[in-house]
Amino acid sequence: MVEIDTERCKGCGLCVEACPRKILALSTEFNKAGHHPAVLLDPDRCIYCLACARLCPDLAITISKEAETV
Amino acid sequence: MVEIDTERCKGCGLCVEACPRKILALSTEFNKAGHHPAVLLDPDRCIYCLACARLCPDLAITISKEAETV
Amino acid sequence: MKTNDTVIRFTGIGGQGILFAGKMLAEAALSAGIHPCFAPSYGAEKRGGPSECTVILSHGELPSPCASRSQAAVVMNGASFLREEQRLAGGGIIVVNSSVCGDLKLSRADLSLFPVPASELAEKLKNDRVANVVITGALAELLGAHLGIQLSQEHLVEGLKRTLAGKGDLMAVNTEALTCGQEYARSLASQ
Amino acid sequence: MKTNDTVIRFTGIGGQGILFAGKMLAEAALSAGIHPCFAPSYGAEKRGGPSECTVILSHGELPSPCASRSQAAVVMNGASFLREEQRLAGGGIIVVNSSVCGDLKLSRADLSLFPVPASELAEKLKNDRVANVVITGALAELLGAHLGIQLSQEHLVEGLKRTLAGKGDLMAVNTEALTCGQEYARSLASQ
Amino acid sequence: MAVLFSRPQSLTDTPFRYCPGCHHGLAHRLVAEALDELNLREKAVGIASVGCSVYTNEFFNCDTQQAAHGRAPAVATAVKRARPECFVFTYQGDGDLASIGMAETIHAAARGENISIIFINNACYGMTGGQMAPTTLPEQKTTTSPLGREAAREGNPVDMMKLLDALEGPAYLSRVVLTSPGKQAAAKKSILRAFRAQMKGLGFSLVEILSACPSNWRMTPVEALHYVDEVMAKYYPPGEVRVAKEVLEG
Amino acid sequence: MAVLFSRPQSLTDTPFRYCPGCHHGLAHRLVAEALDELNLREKAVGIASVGCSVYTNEFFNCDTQQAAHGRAPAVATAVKRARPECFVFTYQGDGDLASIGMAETIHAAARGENISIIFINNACYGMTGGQMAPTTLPEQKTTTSPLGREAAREGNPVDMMKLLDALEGPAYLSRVVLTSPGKQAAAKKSILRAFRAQMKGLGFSLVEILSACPSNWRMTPVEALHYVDEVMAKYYPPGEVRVAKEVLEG
Amino acid sequence: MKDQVELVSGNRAVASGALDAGCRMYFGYPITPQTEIAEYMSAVLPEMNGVFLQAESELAAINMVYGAAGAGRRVMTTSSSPGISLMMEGLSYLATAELPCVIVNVMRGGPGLGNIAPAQGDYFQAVKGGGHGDYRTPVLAPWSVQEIYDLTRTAFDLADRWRNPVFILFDGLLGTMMEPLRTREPIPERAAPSWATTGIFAHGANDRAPRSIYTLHMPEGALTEVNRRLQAKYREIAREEVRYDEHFTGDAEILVVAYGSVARSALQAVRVARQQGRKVGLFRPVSLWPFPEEALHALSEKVRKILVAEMSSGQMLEDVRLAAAPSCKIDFLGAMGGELIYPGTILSRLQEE
Amino acid sequence: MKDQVELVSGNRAVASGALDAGCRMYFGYPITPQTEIAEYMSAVLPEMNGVFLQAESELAAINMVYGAAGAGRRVMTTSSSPGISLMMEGLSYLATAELPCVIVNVMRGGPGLGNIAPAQGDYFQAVKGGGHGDYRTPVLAPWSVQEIYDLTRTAFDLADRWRNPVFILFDGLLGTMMEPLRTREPIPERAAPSWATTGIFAHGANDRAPRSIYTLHMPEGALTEVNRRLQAKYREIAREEVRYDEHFTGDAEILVVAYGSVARSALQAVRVARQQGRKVGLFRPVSLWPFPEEALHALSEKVRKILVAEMSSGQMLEDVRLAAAPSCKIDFLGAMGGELIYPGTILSRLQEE
Ligand SMILES: Cc1ncc(C[n+]2csc(CCOP(=O)(O)OP(=O)(O)O)c2C)c(N)n1
Ligand SMILES: Cc1ncc(C[n+]2csc(CCOP(=O)(O)OP(=O)(O)O)c2C)c(N)n1
Ligand code: SF4
Ligand code: SF4
Ligand code: SF4
Ligand code: SF4
Ligand code: SF4
Ligand code: SF4
Ligand SMILES: [Mg+2]
Ligand SMILES: [Mg+2]
Repeated sequence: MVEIDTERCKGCGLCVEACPRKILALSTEFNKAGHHPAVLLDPDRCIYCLACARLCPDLAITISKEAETV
Repeated sequence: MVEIDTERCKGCGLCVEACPRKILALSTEFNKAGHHPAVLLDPDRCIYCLACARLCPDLAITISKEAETV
Repeated sequence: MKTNDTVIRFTGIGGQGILFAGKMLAEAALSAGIHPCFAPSYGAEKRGGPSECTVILSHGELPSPCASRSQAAVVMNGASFLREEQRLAGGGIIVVNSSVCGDLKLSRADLSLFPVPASELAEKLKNDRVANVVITGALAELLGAHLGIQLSQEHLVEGLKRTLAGKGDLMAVNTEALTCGQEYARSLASQ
Repeated sequence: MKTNDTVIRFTGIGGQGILFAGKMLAEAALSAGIHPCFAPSYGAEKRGGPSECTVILSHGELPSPCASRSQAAVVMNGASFLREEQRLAGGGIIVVNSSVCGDLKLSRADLSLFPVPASELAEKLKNDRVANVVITGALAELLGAHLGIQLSQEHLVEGLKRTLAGKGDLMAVNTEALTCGQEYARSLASQ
Repeated sequence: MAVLFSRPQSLTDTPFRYCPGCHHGLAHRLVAEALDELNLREKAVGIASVGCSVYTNEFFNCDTQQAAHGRAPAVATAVKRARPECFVFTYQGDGDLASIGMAETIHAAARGENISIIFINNACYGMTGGQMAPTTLPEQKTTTSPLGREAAREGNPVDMMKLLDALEGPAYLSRVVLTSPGKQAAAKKSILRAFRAQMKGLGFSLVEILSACPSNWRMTPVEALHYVDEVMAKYYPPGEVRVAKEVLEG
Repeated sequence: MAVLFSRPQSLTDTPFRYCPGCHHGLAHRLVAEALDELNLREKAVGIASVGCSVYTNEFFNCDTQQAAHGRAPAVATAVKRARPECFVFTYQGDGDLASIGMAETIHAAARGENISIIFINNACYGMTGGQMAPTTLPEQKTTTSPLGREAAREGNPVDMMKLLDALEGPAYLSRVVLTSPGKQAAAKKSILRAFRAQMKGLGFSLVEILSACPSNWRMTPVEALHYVDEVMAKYYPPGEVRVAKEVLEG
Repeated sequence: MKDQVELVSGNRAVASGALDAGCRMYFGYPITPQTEIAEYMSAVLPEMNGVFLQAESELAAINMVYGAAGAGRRVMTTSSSPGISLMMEGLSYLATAELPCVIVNVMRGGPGLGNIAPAQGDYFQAVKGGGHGDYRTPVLAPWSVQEIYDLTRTAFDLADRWRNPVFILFDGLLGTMMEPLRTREPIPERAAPSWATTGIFAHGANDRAPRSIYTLHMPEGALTEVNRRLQAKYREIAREEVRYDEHFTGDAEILVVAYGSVARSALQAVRVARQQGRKVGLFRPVSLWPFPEEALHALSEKVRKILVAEMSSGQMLEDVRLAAAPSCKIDFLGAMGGELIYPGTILSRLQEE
Repeated sequence: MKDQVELVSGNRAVASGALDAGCRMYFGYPITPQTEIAEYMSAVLPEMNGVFLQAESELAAINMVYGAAGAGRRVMTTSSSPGISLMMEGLSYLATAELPCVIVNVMRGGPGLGNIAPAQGDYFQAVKGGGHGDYRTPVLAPWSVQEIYDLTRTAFDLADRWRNPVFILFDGLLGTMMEPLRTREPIPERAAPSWATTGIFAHGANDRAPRSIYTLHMPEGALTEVNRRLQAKYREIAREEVRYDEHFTGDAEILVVAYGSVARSALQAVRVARQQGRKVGLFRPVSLWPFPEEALHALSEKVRKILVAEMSSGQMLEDVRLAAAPSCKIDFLGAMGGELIYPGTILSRLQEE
């Protein structure tokens, strides 16, 4: 599960750039600080490569997975 | 002619050490500042190599020679 | 403290062009022969923090750049509404960017609130970065109507020009934004 | 200015052991129960410049380390003779290293001059670096005779020991030098 | 649920104050992960410097001191000598470390002080608004080199890796980038090695991180990310420069 | 009578204040001869530093400024930029240049300032009485390294040639000794090259002179002379380290 | 003709004042809230054949100022509180070598790293001397963008006239705020003074003796002599360069003493109080050193009370206490750490009476 | 037992005082006339498992003091005038972070490089604050080798008691001269204070929150709050830590005010004047900050005249003027650039009456 803390997110887009599956995008909505936070468009296509989380300068992304499938 | 300005001389002995003919020595006398100045023992054996003057940190040695012999 | 100066506060967050708006108003005032004093205040963060500036318009004498009370406030972001409301002197006006701040209510009866959907108006001009100029246009209009500060279109355009200094290609859209704001304010008055 | 303190100035040039001599006297005084104050003064050059120190012996109270007048002077190098002569208070004594300074004459009648051929005496001890101790020995003797400051042989040796601190092997020759100076001074007195 | 990626223990929960896309955040995370992995958090004293990272003390979940501009290596030297049992690292920008703090940096390195330095090279003064730094690239425009840096006027860039490698004191020196997960892995390895150098008492260690400052570079975060790889890393080649053999042992 | 050896024009007649056998005097003469030979005296501005050579301004027969301890390169930078038509050189000790003035030295070199530095390395602080300098040799005893310099406590010596050679700015770098007429000839050549580098506008030049301090080394002048050759020059090898090719041209 | 009115910041006014005074050399290091000065200089000086150099530190900057001033150029550096502290050794050297130069401190909240808000906590440092030894520097304290420009020009003249560093001291609010500025005719840089180290050859006939700029004075009595000469100069400056400004002081019974931006708040408060019929006035020191002692003393004999308003814990307060007549009561209104002093706050204090 | 009397210099007394107070960390840079302190420390500290480090500069030294003090160790640096000027930024940081430490200035002739003779020209710098912002440091001014030792020990206690840097200020004459010194029982170093950054693990249960030493206070009002707390502390110090010394003041009509070695000349002059039947006394501030205002004020109401004697152009003079009753005449006897003030000179001034 790729969780994006939309209030921590600053809409930099580095995760979007990093995702090999291109399943991330910036929202058109604003968060409280006035940024367009990242959103996961298609969770099912996620390959859990962690690239998005690793490229997020604001540690806005947490990734976890069902235990049995790890 | 090797002229030693005995008042400038601080008796460091570097000229004595440098002279290839070993014709320099420190005087047993004191100069005004309380140093034993260098003296030229045997001017005739001087080969005008300038080593003494070049090693003198206090520029106490001036060397000149009859023009015709230069 | 009551003086002859008119204090106008612009507030918002970094990136909304708050300082530009204040400076433009000050330049316009200067070209109109009013002595302006423009005082920015910055936070430490480079971006995204609160942004604020004060423009003081005075007649002839050196005003204090420290003004606790204001006669007019421009609020580009809801967060500072309450504070600005408190800082306004009686009879003051508060112009808010209603596109961002939504529906705000005054808690004081001695003030007048003017909601201007500046961001929406700006988007209509196909440039959402000129919301600050739209709202400044509206403000200028309201200053004339309510606080006796007359800034003609000519002076406002001159203010824009000086503030844009060098970036000439932006004149057109900004002038449009200015007019749009002025017109919106006039429409409010006639409502 | 008259006080109860005894001010002794040591002067010479760098390398003559002026500071050592002063410090040794101060240490001797301390072991004799007198409050000493030893104040060196240095030039900027590392070597060869003038060297000077002042020892003030007082009884109980904190003396001023700045003393313009002295009661005794030790002159290791002729250059400072005139100056020290002037700085002495009436009744003062001046001890000169006659081996280096040659024949000096007092221009004041209220002083006493004691020439001590310290360098020659030191050379006789086969160590020309102890001239400073020789002359200090002589001084100590004269301080007792003329200024009422009694420093016993024991205290002087103790002073030497503390000043040499660590360099124990030099004790013998220095003690000899001390005695030699004391004896010479006694011989002057009996002349 | 198995957590595959989350915040390291050595970071507090405080959101970073950096601009969107700023690599300071990435660097913080890697440093914190290294502290976690080596179990250093409880013995660590981090020295913050003056620059965008001046608030570092709010972000690292360990004891910290905030040093005057440029003086972090001197402060760290003293902390380490005062408490040799502590793990001491500094976190400094390029203006801080390579301009005003040059003497303190060189001397701590020359002495071989047993401290670790995380050096964020973003080729400008971030906090004060993008002025030229010693590391600013040739021709790079900044607010105090508006015509573009030119050797004849503003001088040549300083390559701290080369400079420090000329000293005997350092036990570990490495330059890294954080622009992809793979490069981050290499960076992490460097940080771990630097930290291990201190743990083994081998002396001075420093990791230079080429870092994006989108705000002052006037680029989007993504453009800035690519600029690090395509321009900066060409001029300042990443890689290990000094590895005392004891760093690798045991 | 032909004068074969006499005082250069660029020295005043003032006797040096240095200790017997101190190499500062030798260095002064060579610098003055170089100024004479290149006809630079009248356009020269010499920058004295704080150390035994603080009185340099009394000895060089040209305009001079006395800089604060360590800051001569900053002062020289400004003088040169203020008066580009002048010839600007500094004369600095190792405490001055390599300890307190490290930042100014490195930055002037990195910027490639068009100045020349005469750097007197006597492995100690002469003027203040022989304390340890960054250049003090391993195991050397000084008044502040009474147990002998030890890397673990006092750190490693700093080799300024290596350090400066890690920068792009310098056009000319050389290390020399003055212990014999032959070595002085080589030293003179280095000084002339350094000065020519500035005259040609090539940038930063520096000549390091390994220099005896008999007083603080507690040696006779002759012992100290040999110590330079036999011990110092082994640790700090003399020779040219950087010669921009334009220095040799024309 | 440069007779146009422009809306510029105090920082820009410093730069313009310096340029118009013929200053073509600037050395500095970035620090908020005055980096704009350096940025502006970096853009314009190269075009004017001048020298802009970002120094590696404030320490280097002040020593670059020493070199350039010694070489006879008009030169300036600017910084803010912590950066100015790093210049204290260099400043003492500049004062001793009697080198004319201008140093601007756009004060921010202290002590320590503090913050970047306006403050007046560096008064002691500038006025009493933060460096070692007995030296003094004239300290000018403008209160508007226009006066920043004017006094910057004056500062260069004072520096030359007295062969002395001159400080300009104001808070970050004045530095960053914009007001209309009317500049005056720029002048070219003056020629190198007769003591400057320009190289002997710069002197037509090439016959002059070498010149030296130095601050070490070892021979016995030499440094005492230097100090006597400096003190004599300082006494002369103290006589001739006192600057101050008075408002409504004629019949005032209460006098506000304030400088810089605080004086603007004070003036506004005084105006309002006057409208309320209160006999209050404003005394504004413009030169903080020399402090307008006599003028203030004279006034203090006429008023009942003095209110010192200052964005510090009470630094100028000491100079006011030293200057004022013993009979005069002195009150203090302070603010620290970036807190502002508003006209209203001063007014309430005036109304307490 | 360390109850022996030894003949040592003032510099040595600083070192012994620090060591006996449990100080085991020393950072410094050579400068005449106090290098002896560093040299002594370099010889003894390694044996005591302490840390001696010759810093690359005074700038580095003061920041090393920051690090060590922040880590909870007793720490000292020493220097002389120009070197102290380089510490001004660091000092302001230390004061803001409230780090206890001891800084010794063995003053020499200034300004500039000056010379190496004794002087008191750094009073303003130490007492008013040479660094930026509103901070204060207690300043202790011993007048004998014994008192140097005693006050050095006191300084460490004050530093800890108030969490503040403490200055010890005396001239080079006191530093280099030797007098008998009776040392007292040495104490071991105190434990790390509860705020020190010792690493979390140092705390038994390993459960404490991270600690931070910092001086940046950006949130609105935060720095103001810090300043208020500091000022409150300074007021308390000013109440509790006043130190001074009086001699023959009981019935004095003329009062000499002097500190440090000058007070010794003054005492001698006063003694002689008393022998001559003159009613003169000596007031000696021992803490220069807090200045003994009240005590001096009280005396100033009784005496006819005060003579301030000081090896400067008149720095402490200002504090005397601030403290003294308006009725009291104040005369000044100064000396600069390494000139000494002799008892005789003071005596003549006392005899002029
Ligand atoms: C003595 C001093 N000078 C200047 C400053 C202002 N200042 C704050 S941060 C900074 C530059 C920081 O640049 P860098 O170290 O590269 O860090 P970055 O912000 O780029 O991460 C400067 C000059 C200061 N705080 N103190
Ligand atoms: C700021 C400052 N710190 C310290 C000093 C004291 N000081 C004078 S000379 C000197 C060292 C000089 O050593 P070096 O540069 O090696 O020159 P040398 O005397 O050996 O030729 C020092 C530390 C000073 N004058 N100023
Ligand atoms: S874990 Fe990988 S695939 Fe999944 S969203 Fe993140 S970057 Fe894309
Ligand atoms: S990288 Fe992080 S901060 Fe940037 S857009 Fe993605 S989630 Fe948001
Ligand atoms: S010139 Fe040569 S041979 Fe003659 S004295 Fe000098 S060193 Fe000896
Ligand atoms: S080298 Fe010079 S100073 Fe030394 S002994 Fe010879 S003449 Fe004298
Ligand atoms: S200014 Fe640059 S370095 Fe600083 S936080 Fe923003 S992006 Fe990062
Ligand atoms: S101390 Fe050393 S460097 Fe200084 S003059 Fe003496 S010998 Fe030369
Ligand atoms: Mg940076
Ligand atoms: Mg040296």
